[in-house]
This record gives sequence, structure tokens and C-alpha cells, in this order.
Amino acid sequence: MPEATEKKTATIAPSSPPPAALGKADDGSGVTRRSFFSWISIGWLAFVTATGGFFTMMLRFFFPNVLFEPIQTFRAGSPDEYQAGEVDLRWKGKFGVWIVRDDEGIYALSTVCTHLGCTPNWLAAEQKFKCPCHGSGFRKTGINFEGPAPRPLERYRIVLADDGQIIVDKTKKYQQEKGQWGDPEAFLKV
Amino acid sequence: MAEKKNLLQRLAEGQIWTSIFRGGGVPKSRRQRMMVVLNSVFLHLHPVRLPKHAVKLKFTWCMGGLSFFIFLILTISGILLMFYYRPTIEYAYTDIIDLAEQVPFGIMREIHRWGAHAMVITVWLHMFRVFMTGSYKPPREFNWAIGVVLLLLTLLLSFTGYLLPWDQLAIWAIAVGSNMARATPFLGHEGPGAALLAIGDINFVTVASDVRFALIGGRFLGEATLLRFYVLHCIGLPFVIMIFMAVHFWRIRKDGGISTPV
Amino acid sequence: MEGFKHLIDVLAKPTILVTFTFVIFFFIFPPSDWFDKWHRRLKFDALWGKKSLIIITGLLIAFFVFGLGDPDFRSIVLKPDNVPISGLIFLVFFFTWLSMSQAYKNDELQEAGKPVDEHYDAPNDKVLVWPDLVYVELISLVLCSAFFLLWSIGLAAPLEEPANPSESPNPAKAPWYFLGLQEMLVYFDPWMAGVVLPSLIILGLMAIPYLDNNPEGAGYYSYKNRKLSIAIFMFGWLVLWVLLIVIGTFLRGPNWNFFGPFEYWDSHKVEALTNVNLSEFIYVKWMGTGLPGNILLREIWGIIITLGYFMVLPPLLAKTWLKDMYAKLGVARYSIFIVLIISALTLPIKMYLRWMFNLKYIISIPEYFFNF
Amino acid sequence: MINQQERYYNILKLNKWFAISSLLFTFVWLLTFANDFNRPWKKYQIEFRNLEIEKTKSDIASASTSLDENEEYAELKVSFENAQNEVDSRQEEITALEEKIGTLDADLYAKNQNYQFAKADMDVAKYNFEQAQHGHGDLASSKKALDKLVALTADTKLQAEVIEGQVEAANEELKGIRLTLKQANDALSSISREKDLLERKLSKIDPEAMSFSNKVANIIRDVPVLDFIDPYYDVKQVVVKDIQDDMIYMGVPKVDRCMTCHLGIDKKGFEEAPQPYTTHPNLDLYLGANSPHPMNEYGCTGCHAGRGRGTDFISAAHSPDHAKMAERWENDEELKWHPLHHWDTPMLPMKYVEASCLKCHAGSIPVQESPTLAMGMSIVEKGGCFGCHQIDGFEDTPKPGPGLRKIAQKTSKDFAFKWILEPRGFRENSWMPHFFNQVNNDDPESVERSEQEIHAMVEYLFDRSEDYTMDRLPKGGDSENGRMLVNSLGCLGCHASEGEDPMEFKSVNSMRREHGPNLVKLGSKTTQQWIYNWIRDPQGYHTATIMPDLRLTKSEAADISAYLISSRDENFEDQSVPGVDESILNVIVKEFLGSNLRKEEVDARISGMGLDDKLNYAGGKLIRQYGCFSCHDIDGFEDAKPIGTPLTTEASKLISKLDFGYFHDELPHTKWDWFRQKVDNPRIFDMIPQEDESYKIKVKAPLEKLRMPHFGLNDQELDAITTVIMGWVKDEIPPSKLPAQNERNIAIEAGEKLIRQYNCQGCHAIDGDGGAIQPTVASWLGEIADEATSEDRGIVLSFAPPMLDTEGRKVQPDWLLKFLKNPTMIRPNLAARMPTFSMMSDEDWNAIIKYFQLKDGQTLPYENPHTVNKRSTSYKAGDVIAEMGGCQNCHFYGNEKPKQAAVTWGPNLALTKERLRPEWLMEWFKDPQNVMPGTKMPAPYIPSEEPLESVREVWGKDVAKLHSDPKKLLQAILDFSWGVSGPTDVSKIVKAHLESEGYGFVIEEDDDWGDEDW
Repeated sequence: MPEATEKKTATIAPSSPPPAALGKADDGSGVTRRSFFSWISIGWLAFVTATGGFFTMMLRFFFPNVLFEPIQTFRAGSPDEYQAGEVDLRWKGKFGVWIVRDDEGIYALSTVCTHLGCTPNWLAAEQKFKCPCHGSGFRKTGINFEGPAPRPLERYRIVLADDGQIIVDKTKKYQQEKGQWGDPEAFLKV
Repeated sequence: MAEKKNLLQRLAEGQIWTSIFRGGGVPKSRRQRMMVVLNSVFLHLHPVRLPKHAVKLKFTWCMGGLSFFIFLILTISGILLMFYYRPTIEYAYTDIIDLAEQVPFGIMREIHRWGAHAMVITVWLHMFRVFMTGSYKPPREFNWAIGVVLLLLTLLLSFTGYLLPWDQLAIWAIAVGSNMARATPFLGHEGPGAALLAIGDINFVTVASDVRFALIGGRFLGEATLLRFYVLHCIGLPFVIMIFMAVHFWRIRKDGGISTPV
Repeated sequence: MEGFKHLIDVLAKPTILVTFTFVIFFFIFPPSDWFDKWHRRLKFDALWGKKSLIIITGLLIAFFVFGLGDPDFRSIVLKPDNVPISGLIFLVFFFTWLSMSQAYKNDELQEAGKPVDEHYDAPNDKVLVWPDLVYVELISLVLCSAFFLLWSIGLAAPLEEPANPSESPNPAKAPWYFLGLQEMLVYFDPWMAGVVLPSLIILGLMAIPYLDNNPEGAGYYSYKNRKLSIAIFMFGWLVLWVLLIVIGTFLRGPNWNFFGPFEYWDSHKVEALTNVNLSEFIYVKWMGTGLPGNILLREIWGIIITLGYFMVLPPLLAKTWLKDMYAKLGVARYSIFIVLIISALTLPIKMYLRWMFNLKYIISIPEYFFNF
Repeated sequence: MINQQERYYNILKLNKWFAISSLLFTFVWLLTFANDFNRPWKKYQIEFRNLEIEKTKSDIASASTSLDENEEYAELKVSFENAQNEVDSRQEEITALEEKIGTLDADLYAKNQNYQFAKADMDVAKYNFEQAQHGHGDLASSKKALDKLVALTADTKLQAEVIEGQVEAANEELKGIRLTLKQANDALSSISREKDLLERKLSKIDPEAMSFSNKVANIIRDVPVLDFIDPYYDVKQVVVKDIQDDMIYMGVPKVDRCMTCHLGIDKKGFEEAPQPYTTHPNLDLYLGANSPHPMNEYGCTGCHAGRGRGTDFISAAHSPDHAKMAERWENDEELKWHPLHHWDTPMLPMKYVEASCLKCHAGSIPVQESPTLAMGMSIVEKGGCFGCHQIDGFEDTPKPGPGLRKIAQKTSKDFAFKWILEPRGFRENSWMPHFFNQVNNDDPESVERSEQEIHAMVEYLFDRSEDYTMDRLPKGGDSENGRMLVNSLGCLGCHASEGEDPMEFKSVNSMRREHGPNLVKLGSKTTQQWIYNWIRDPQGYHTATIMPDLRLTKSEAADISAYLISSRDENFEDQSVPGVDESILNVIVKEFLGSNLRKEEVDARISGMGLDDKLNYAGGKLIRQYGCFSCHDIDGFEDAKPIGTPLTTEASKLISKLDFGYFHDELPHTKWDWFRQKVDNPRIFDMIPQEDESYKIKVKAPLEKLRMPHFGLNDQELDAITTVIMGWVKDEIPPSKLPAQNERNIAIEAGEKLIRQYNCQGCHAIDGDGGAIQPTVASWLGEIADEATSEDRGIVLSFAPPMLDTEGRKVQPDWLLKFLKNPTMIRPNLAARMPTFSMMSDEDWNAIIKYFQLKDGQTLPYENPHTVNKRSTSYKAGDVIAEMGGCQNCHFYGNEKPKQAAVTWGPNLALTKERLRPEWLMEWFKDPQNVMPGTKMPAPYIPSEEPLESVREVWGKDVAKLHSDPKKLLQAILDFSWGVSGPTDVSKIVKAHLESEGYGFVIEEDDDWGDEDW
């Protein structure tokens, strides 16, 4: 045991730190800049970085690169299939979309209530979407007018394919309160 | 206390730090160094002081410690893998493909597999070292026996994990392995003596009632086998091995720490 | 080059490789003074010097480097699951060397009347765990983690075709750590190779501390005082376990046929594996009569031999060759020890019976799934 | 020594070690992140993004040029500016209105709120009242509260409505002011919409066109670790639930990620882009949303195979097309290709990709979409693969070889010997394969043995040959006339003739002319008398033959047989036939006997056999051994089972089940290379390849050797047959993905099978496929007329057997059946004859008729017959139009000959009533070219555009009555033709006319007249 001389251990031993990183301890000789950038500092810095790397990896690991969920884009037939002034319920079950046609065109409304994510019902008699969970009500346009819902229903991207069919793309949504309903793809002019 | 303190030092002497690490501060004196070990739930696995050869790599080869550390790596990577792997004959294989093709850090599978191989080797080498230093001799006989059980459990863990990718390599390795079980004396349906366990026309040990069946959950390797091996691999065996590990470590301390020449 | 490869292929044949190992083994790890004499005369003790470490490691590396130039060798060695076994070869050699060199050093120290390397003057010779041990541990953990990450990046885990119960891959191998058992299956019925022998291995391992009542050599590396126990352990570990794994991994190819490391794994390779049972030897070949219909009569010779081996041989040995040992161990330890040893020895015995006489089973009662 | 500090290691050293290992650890982490981030598909997506940016830019450029050139756009721009100016000039008015709306809106909001609150209270009161009625609560007070609130609600609502009305009115006014502006704007944007969309797209993909914050976001979204939030570069995939990957235990829905790199595959405009960005070559048929195989529903690997989940060039299991491509891929630094191990369905090379069509379209192979596959199927039928190999779907296909039950009358033993020894030595494109002189039996010893084997088989066949009484051959056949008959009667729809090169480029269509053997060298093979008898009555010789009867007269048959017998092969005839060698024969017989007898028994048996017995015995055994009965009808083998491996799911076999023998280095380790090699040189796997490319043979007894014969296929045929074999898989395709199993498709399948079997398309073209005979018709025309005539496609078509495109809509089924069972002359100019297929049953004909009908959407088998009143205006008008239109120039009216020369003649109009369907005829009159492209029939002229006066003057009063309605005029022609009566069979008149006057080809001038097709 020739290397463990007393002098050295006295000054340097304290620098062996507890599990979490600590800098070099001060035991009277004072902190010099040189010793601050000593091997131990580099070591702990690198160790913390690597550990951070591990946790970053854990984080990233939980977000897969692909999803096996049902496809978010679907073809919804040709515009003639929709009657002006009516709310079409045929895509509600499969894709969670109401397609509404008014005098000027067609838009695709999300069936997710903006309050807490329930699915409202279309009440044809009252001409409104009424959410069964907390009673939010939306007009045919998707604008909220009663109940706790904080903002209008979202609309999805709706465009015409080359063959004249409607394509609804749920990956892209438009919010009225952000003024996005004016976007040409939020509304299909007929 | 008049000296300037840097941020880390302030932190180390602050209330939060000292509340987490009993005693706080940086151990400076011999006593403090001892207290660090005594006060930590993790570190007090160790004694406070050791014979000097116990810290020499030349003597210990660090194989026991590495085995334990690899076990931890395997536990963590294994838990992470469970998030993407489904133990069904439908998806097991494709999920493994996807680990390589699209899962972020699907490299977890490689870590787990190579770690498993490495653990078998380190456990063997640990046993080898213990034998060569005669460390199984009294009073450590029983702990050696525990060690043999741990070796067996390590092999079983590796063996059960081997099936999970559900590829040719997997099922045929398990097929070869589990078919040996059918030849278990008395308990396997093709084992010597099994035919004697019968009353009249009723055989007690048949293909659907022997140890092999208990192992693979069916007459043939199939969905049930995969599920059984999965449960054993992820819950059953780790649980058992942890108990034995606890005893193993405890006994090291109680049997006088690392073996030393008399 | 081709000549050398061919030579290696020939040398790797199990008959040659195993025989060579058996013959040379106890001169490298001498179990008794007689062997020890020859061990030193043959200069095998030089194996545990620093020079040998460098030379042998160098040779091993050179062999692998050379071998990787050969497509057949490469295809076997670079199979992802076989990589750890190549590593195992190096590791086993290194740690055997490390332990043996320390043991020899300690033996010399003891001979000179000095304390062994691990000697410590309790309680003064103690070292604090914090920071010396903890720090070293931390460093090795960090290095170990880095090593695993690197290994995982560099080598993809294997994934073969989807599981297909109607289509065995050729060869179908167990996980590599069980290949020793699978090798045994060639010579034994599954109940022996797959159940009894593994159980005996486990029990035998557990029994070691209880059988070895030699108080010498606890807590430090040594050889001289523990010759027999170390030689036996080494035989089991290096030959019956590691060597069989290496053979099973690298040298067993399609149809479980034997292939040299530089041979193409031709699934059409034909080997005559005709073999006969002892009863057929005795009744058909020697006595020229047919097999008796009575099972007991048919197998009586095999039963006699087996019983003789397990029942008569141990007391006989206790009286003669192993007299000293019997005296030292006492009757209980001796019986367990000798049964374990002669059980282990059945493997080489059956290997040679197979190779030399094509003998399949000594006792063969397929009617009751009992073959030995 | 006492160590007070109880320390061992130098802490400084440990620190250093710790630092180094931690740095290493950190570095390895960085590597791990880089390794995970740097996925192989990313670089392709980056490159494709650049491609897309470039393309969008150039599209924008061309869109703006076209806008600049668009006058309407310029005009609209001007009118937009005018409108803008007008609106600007009324700015004050607008501001005032807007202010007013602002105040009103505020008021409305307040009033509305009053109303909403009141209504909410009222709803509560209503509920309370209802509860009270139900017995909970005080009825009177709740009623009172409700009434009060109802009134309040009504009141507040009214107030709100008033204001609302004002707001609306103001808004309307404002809209009115801006109306022109809005209209102009809308019109403008509808024209420039395309460009706008392109620009929007560019701003999303091109960093240069992005706003600053988007530029930053564009970088951040693809930064490692953060790239899960909304990455631009990501793995794309299609999940197809009902098409599954076979995971042995279970099917797993296909997941195809091919489009992760093949980014342009379903986007038009990347046709010229390099791989992997190229657009799919046929989007109308595949991938396109409106194609029959949209990408979302069919994925990629269902057809192309490969590992759909792979996101890397290698792990997707790409396969090169040929060895050169493989080499290029292997040496490519980026690809570093090697075959993917452990995946049994690697991607099909492009030349075999049609194999996958077979999975779903086995019943009715789309010939035009999958020509290689169709050709391969034709090879399977002609080569008789299904004879030795059991293949589902070929159960009722007739044996492709001639029947051998009466062979002694047809040819000599010598010919049979030489023929079996080397069929292609006599007829180079024969489908009869070579069994002898192959790699594994061409050594002198085997050759000697082969000779004796052939002797034995010939002896067996001749010994069992049945009696066959032949008619006497009339004296003096005219060989030259025979040649003309062969060239014109239609023989060449199924047979090739002298002087044609059979090995030139092949297609399904050209192979239709290999339906029967080439008509060459018959003089060396058989007798004239046999030919005479055979062509007059094929079924008399071989009952199961598919050779039809052309209803030849005695003299025609004599002429033809004289012509056919004149061709001989002297060299072949001169070859000598080695004698029978009994010692070798004994060896052969012993081998067969020894397979189940002991040696003494064998010796006893053989000593009791004469030479003939031995030949007969060995012959029978050898015929079984080689499977001759698979293609030929042979006495004694009626119930023999196929001798080869079943092939129905051959391509789903694991590759480990294909024995590469000693060819593990010489042959790429793929199923298709194995199959191709096997067909190309079937015996090769008996051999051991040598360094110098020669072979040594494995040690095998003669009867153990591989025995599949050699067909001598060319590369193109090998590709085709390999494609078919690769299509024989066991994939389970769900009904939702299969062509619908409706009545129509079933009928088409059944019909196509018969049409293939009887080679109808050798003569007839159907829907753009078939009419293989047409080139020979052209050359015949060249001979009887001149070069120009033979190159006139119109004339050639009019002399070729008719196309059957709209047959189902065109003819009456009753008539069609009558015609098919007993063909008569329809097109007087046609020299080719519709043969009589007397071997076809009524079921067969019904299937064919149903095929035509359902293919054309004609579902009614019975229809109301059309009747005509000859005194009706319509009939009379029709008569006039026919007269004026000169129908009689080309058409027979009963036995009244047409006015023009025979080259232009068309069907007898007396046939119309019983033959054609009025609906089809109307369509036909309207535009014949539309119904049958290439027809010579002009659309009849009708005076519907002319002034009534002149019509009345020129065409008479009946036409004038109908004049304004073209439909009625056409109906008039129809009615007229319905009224044409007289004898329908004009063959005698035609024959006499042609003999005396010939066809009257117009040699100098171009003739647009003549008709082809009705």
C-alpha cells in the first residue's frame, strides 16, 4: 500500500463525493480554478450527462415512431351526396366526423366536445349539438352557445380529390377562435 | 465558514440535501466516510471496512458485482421492452421486427439480449472465482449452495426469455429443451417408470398431464407456452431470483464478508 | 493455407479433440503428485507465466483473425448468438490463467514460508469501503454500461424466420449455454442427458463445500494443497462444460453432424450413425442367437454391468486405489463423491464406447422408456 | 504496518479513471443517439423533399405562365380592380354602416343574453312544473312561476329578434356594396386556385419559402429526441387488416412501410425521378384511390412480396432482377446489399412480379395486364406440366399430347424410336420434351441403356395398338391446291406451317399457333392415307382429340393430305436405329423386377420371358417411370396417378425444401432461380459442378436419377413459366379482396377456360386479344391478290375470322347455339371456315354463350322477338334508305347476289331476323366504328339534316314522315332488314361466283368500301 500516503489522502480524499455529484470539497486549501476543472469535475459532469442521456432515451422511448391507429384520412363520397342544411351522421361512428353542408359549401366537424372530450348528439329538432356529459351546446356551425364548452367544435381539413370525391383529413384541424376557419381547406366550396 | 463557498457546497450543506443524505455534506473524516456507508440504504449492503484484497480486481474480478449490475440493466431494459412487446403468437414476432425497424431506441432489445448472455458468463466466472479462492469453505457452504440456485435461476431466466421473439431460433431451442422434460423419470410421459403410474386403463402421466405440460401449457408449443414463459420470465423467476439474491448478499455479510486466508 | 485449414478440421474432430484434451488435461491440472511431477517435467507450469498469457492470447487472436478470412468459419463465428461464445473462449482462458498464476505464486510463497498474497493482518489491514470499493464499483459499472451500449450498437440481435412447428431448422440448437447438455443427448437417452445429469450437476455443485473437507486454501488462490478438488472442478468446468459448448456451437452442423471450423455446412453430408445395443452385441454378434423375448433376460448383461459399475466399483476403489481418500472423507462423503464422479465419467465412457464400438445403449428397454 | 487512513487506492488515479470511463460512457451515449437518429430511410426523405420542392417550383412557374397567358384572368383582374375602386369610392358609406353594425351588435349581445338567461330560467321552471305534475312540489306556485317566465322569455326573445333583424339588414346592405368585389374575387381565385395551392404547398416544404418562425420550427421538429412531436421525416405505413402475412401459427395484418422511402410511388409527376422516388408505372390499375387496387386497401407486399415492415434497403428484402443488378447493389457503397436471411418471401424481381396476379385472378387471367403470366399459363397447358404435377384448376384440361392407342396405323416403330430419342431433332419447337441425352444420362453407358429403354416403350405402344380402319385415299390430290387450302381454311389458327421461325419472339398470341403441331415433315412421319383420314374425321382416330372438323370434302382432304405429305426430312429418315440388345434389356427388366422380388424369383421370372415379353414388360414399367401417360392417352394407364411433385402451392414451400444439391454457390439462393434452373435444365441437380464449368455426376442408379424431361424453353418462356410457378402460393386471400364471385365473373371464368382449351382466339380476336391467324391471312392475301392488299389492314381484317367483341349483345342466343353446333356461311367473302367442334357438349356451348352474354351485360336469355309490318311507314322508309344507301352493293338479299365484287361482300341480310338483336343493330347503325373498330361497314346515310322539302322530293313521303327523328330513320332500316327474306345459305352461289370471277380485288386504287363484320 505504498500509494496511500497520509498527506495525499488528507487533501484529496474528501473529494470522493456522495452518489450525486458534488464538487471538490473544501478542507482548508481553498478552491482553485485548476482543481475545479479537475478530473473529478470532468468525471461527474460526464457521468451526469450520460445519466441524463439515459433519461432522455427513456422519454423518447415512450413516443413510438408509427401508430397502428385507424387511418386519419378518409374519402367521404361526392359532394352531391350531402343535402344543404343537413348534418350528415354517417361518418360519426367510424371516423368521428359530422359532415355539414350549408348554402355555400361543406365542412367537417369534429365530434369531440371541446369541454371534456365527450361526443355530443345532434338534435335535429333543436338544430344543435348537445353534449350529454355537461350539457354544452353547439350550433350547426360548431359555435358553442351554451353550457361549459370553452370554444367551438374543431373543423377538419376537407378537400376535393382529383376524382371529385371529398377527402377528410383528421390530422389537420382548424379552430374558429384562432381564425383558422377562414383557411381554404377548412371549408369546401361547392 | 468565512471562506467563499461555491454553489455546490451551499447545496450540499443545505436543508434539502442533508435531509436526503443523512449527515449531509461531503465526508471528510474517517468517521464520516463510515457513516456514509451506514446511512445509505443502498451502500450499507457493504460493510464499512474491508480486507484490502477485497478491493483488488485481481482478487475479486468484480464478477459478482457485475452480475448484479447486469441484472439491474436487464430489469430496466426488460421493463421498457414490455411496453412494446405483446406475448401473443400473432404479434410477438412482428413486435420484435418493429423494435429494429421503427421503435425509438429499439436497441433496448440488443441491450437486453446481450446483457442476458453476458450475465450467464459473469455468473459462471463468479462461481469459478469463488471456487478457485476456496471461498465456499466453512462457514460459507450454504451461501455457495444459494449461489448454485442463483446460477440455475439465471439460466432459467435466459431460457424463458429465449422463446419470446417467437422465431425459429426461439421455438426450436425451447422445443429441444422442453422435450427433455417429457423424459423425466416418472413425471414425464416418455420417462422411465411413467408407465407404471397407472390404475387400470388410466395413465396418470400422459402428454397432457406431465411436467412438460406444466411447463409449456399444452401438448404442443403454442400460445399458452408463450404466455407461460412470458409470465415466468417477467414476473415469476425475477421474483424468486430477487429473494435468493437478498439471501445471498445477506449471507455474505453474515458469514464474515469476503473470504480471507485464515 | 488450405492445408492448414484442413489440418485444423481434422484436429477438431471430436474423437481427436476430446481424446487429446483428456490425455493432456491432467498433466496441465495435475490431480496428484505423480501428475504434478510430469506436469513440471513437461514444463506445463510455464503456462501460468506472463509470457504464456501473451503468447496464447496472441495465438488465439491470430487464429480468429486468420479464420475470419474463411467464409465458412466466418459464417459460424459471426452468427450473432455465437459471438458471446467466442468471447467466452477468451474470457475463460484469461481467468483460468489469472487464477492459476495467482495460485502458483501463493504456492511458492507458502513454500518459502511467507504469507500468501491475500494475507492480511486483521483488523489493522482493513480498507474503508467509502471511497475505495464504492468508487471502483462505480467505475466498473460505468465501463460495463458503455460496453453494453457499444456491443448493442455494433451487433444486431438475431431474428430468424417466424416460428414454424412443422419445420425444424437444420441444425436445431438449444440456447448456447445448454449445448453441453445437447451434446450429451447424442450419447444418452433424454432422461439421462436432459434430466438426471443436469440434476446431478446442480446437486453436485451444491455438494462441493460439503464433500471437500480440506480446510486448506480458503480465501486465497492456491493449487498445491487442493490439487484433486481443483483438477476435478476444472475437468468438469473446462472440459465437460465449456469444451462441449464450444463443440456444440461451432462444430455441430446440419443433422447434428460434425463439421470442422473451416468446413461448409452441407446439409447433405452423410455420416454412418448405425449403432447397436449391448444386448445385440452379446446375443447376436457373439453368441449368434436371436434376442431373447424376455426383456429381463435380454438386458441382463447390461444390468449386471451397470450395477457393477455403480455398486461394486465404489467399494472396490475404496479398498484399493482410493484408500487414502476413503479414510479422509469417511463413508458418507465418499459414497456421494464417488457416485457423482462415476456418473460424470459415464459421459466420456459412453462417448468412447460409441466411437469405438458403435455402442448405443448398455441397457435398452424402450418398452418402458428406459435406455442407458 | 498500521494504516490509519484505511485507504488503498490513490484517489487521484481513481478520479482519472472515473473521468475517462465517464467520458467514454458519454461518448457511447452520443453514439447510441446518433445510431437511433440516423435511420437509413431518412436520407431518402430528405432527398425526396428536395425533389418535391423543385417540382413544386417548376409547377408554380408553369402555372403562372399559363395564368399570364390566360386572357380571362387578365380581364378578371381588371374587373376586380374596378370593383375595388368602386368600393373604395363608397368608403364613407361603408364606415358608417360598420359603425352602425358595431353598436347594434353590442345591443344584440345584451338582448340575447337577457333572452338566454330568461330561457334558461324558463327551462328550469318548466322542469319544476312537470315535477309538480308528477307529484313533487307545489303545482300552483310552479305554474305561476312558469307562466311568468314564459312571458319574460317571449318578450326578451322578441326584443332580441328586432335587433337581430336590424343587424341583418345592415349586413345585407354592406354585402350589397361589396357584392361585385366579392364576385370578382371569387372568380379570380377559382382560376388561380391551382397556383395558390401549389404556393401553399411550397411554403410548407421549402424552408426558403417559410416565415422565420416556421424556419426555426422546421429545424426543431426534426432534432434528435424532439423528433416525436411533429416530425417532417417519419416512418410512413399502410396497415391492411385483411391481407395477412403468414406467421405460420396465424396471419398477421400486413404492415407496409415501403412508402417511407418510395415517396413518389402514388404521386403523379415523378415518373422520371430516380428510384426510390419513381411514380408507380400504372396508377390507374394500382395504388390510385380509384384504381381496383388502392394503396390503403392492398398495400405493396401483397403483390411485390418482401418484408413490408422493413425500413431499410436490406431489411425490406429487396431482390435484384438479375445477376448484374445484384453485383451492382453489392458494390454500391450506400446499399451494400446482401440477401436478407431468415425471410422466406423476399421481394419478387420485377420480371416475375406478375406471379402475384395469380393469387386472385387464377380463374380469369388478365392477359393484357399480365402478359408474362398469361404466357406462362399457356406453357403449362401446352407443355403439359399439369400432367405429371398435380395442379389445382387443371383437373379437366385435356392431355396435350396425341393419343397413342392406334399409333401403329399412324407411323412406324423407327420413327417412334427416333422421335422419342430426340423430338426437337425432328421438329424444333415441339412441346414433346427430351428424356434422353440429358446431363445425367448422356454418358456412353447411359446412352446404350436409353436406346433399349426406347425400344421397350415403342414395343409396348405398338404391341397394344388398336385396329383403325381407314378410308381409301382418292387418287390424285392436288398438292398446290392443298397448300392454298391450308393457308386459307383456318388451319393456321392452331398450326404453324412450313418456313415459319418458331423461336422468334413469343407472346400468348403467337403461342396460340402452337396449339397443334407444326405442319412440317409429315412425309417422314406418317402416310398420306392417315392424314386424309385424320383431317376428315379426327375423332375417328382419337376420340378425345380437340382437333375440330373443318367439314372437308373428299377432294379437299385429298389435296391437303397430298400437300402435307410432300414435306419430308431426308436426314432424319436416314438416321439408323440401333438394334435390340437383350443383355442390356435384361439389366433393365431385372431392375424393375428386383424392386419387389428376391433374386431367385427375378431369375426365374426372367428366364421364362421371351424377348417380346421383356420389351413389353420393361416398356410398360418405363412408361410409368417417365410418365408418358401424363400427356398421351396410352392403353393400360387410364388410372395412373401423376408422377411429379404437386405444384399447387409450390412457391409457398420453404426454400430449405428446395434441394440446391451441389449448386449452393453457382445458383443464387432464391426460389425463382431454383425453379427457373429446374425447368431450364431439370436434371442439373444430379450433377456436381466443377471448376471448369463441366459437371460430374452423383452416384445414382439409373432408376434413381432425376427424370423430369427437358423442354428446351427460351429465356422468355423460362421467365414466363417461373412467373407462373412463383404464383402458385397458398396465401389466403379474403373474399373482400378477390374479384367478386358474381354470376358474370363466374361465367367469364368458365367461358375463358373453354375458349383457351379450344383455342378460339387462334382465329377470333376478343376484346383486343387473339386473332393469331391474322398475319397468315395477310400473307395469303398477298399471294392471291398483291402486296398492297396484304398490307391493307381493313381488307385483312375482313378476310380474317371475325372479332367477337360484342357478340353477346349482338346475336340471338338461340341462333348462336344453332350456328356453333352446325356452322354455316355468314360472311361470303371469308375463305376460313368455322370448324365443327363435335366433341363439345351442350354444357360447353351454353357456357360459351353465357360468357358472351354476361360479358356484355346481357342477362336475359329470352327476349320478345322483334316483328315487322311490311306495310308500315317505317318498313317502307327503310326500303328507300336501303335502296339509296346501296346496301345491296355488298349484302346478299336472300340468294340475290350483291352488286359489287366479292371482296366487299357482307353477310346475307336474310340472316338478320334470326341472327341479330335489334338493340345491337341500332347501336351498330349509329356508328359501326364505335362498335367494331376497323370494320368496313359505313354508317348508313340518313337524311335527317336535309330540308323536309328536298327529302320528300328525293326520298319519298315515308322517309319524309320520319325525317326529323334520326332514331326513327335508323329503326326504319332495321325494320327493312328484318323483312328481307329468302334462303340463308348462299355457299353454293358464293363458291360458283368465286370459281368463275374470283374476289375481284381492286389492285390499283385504295378502296374504302367493303365491310367486315356483320
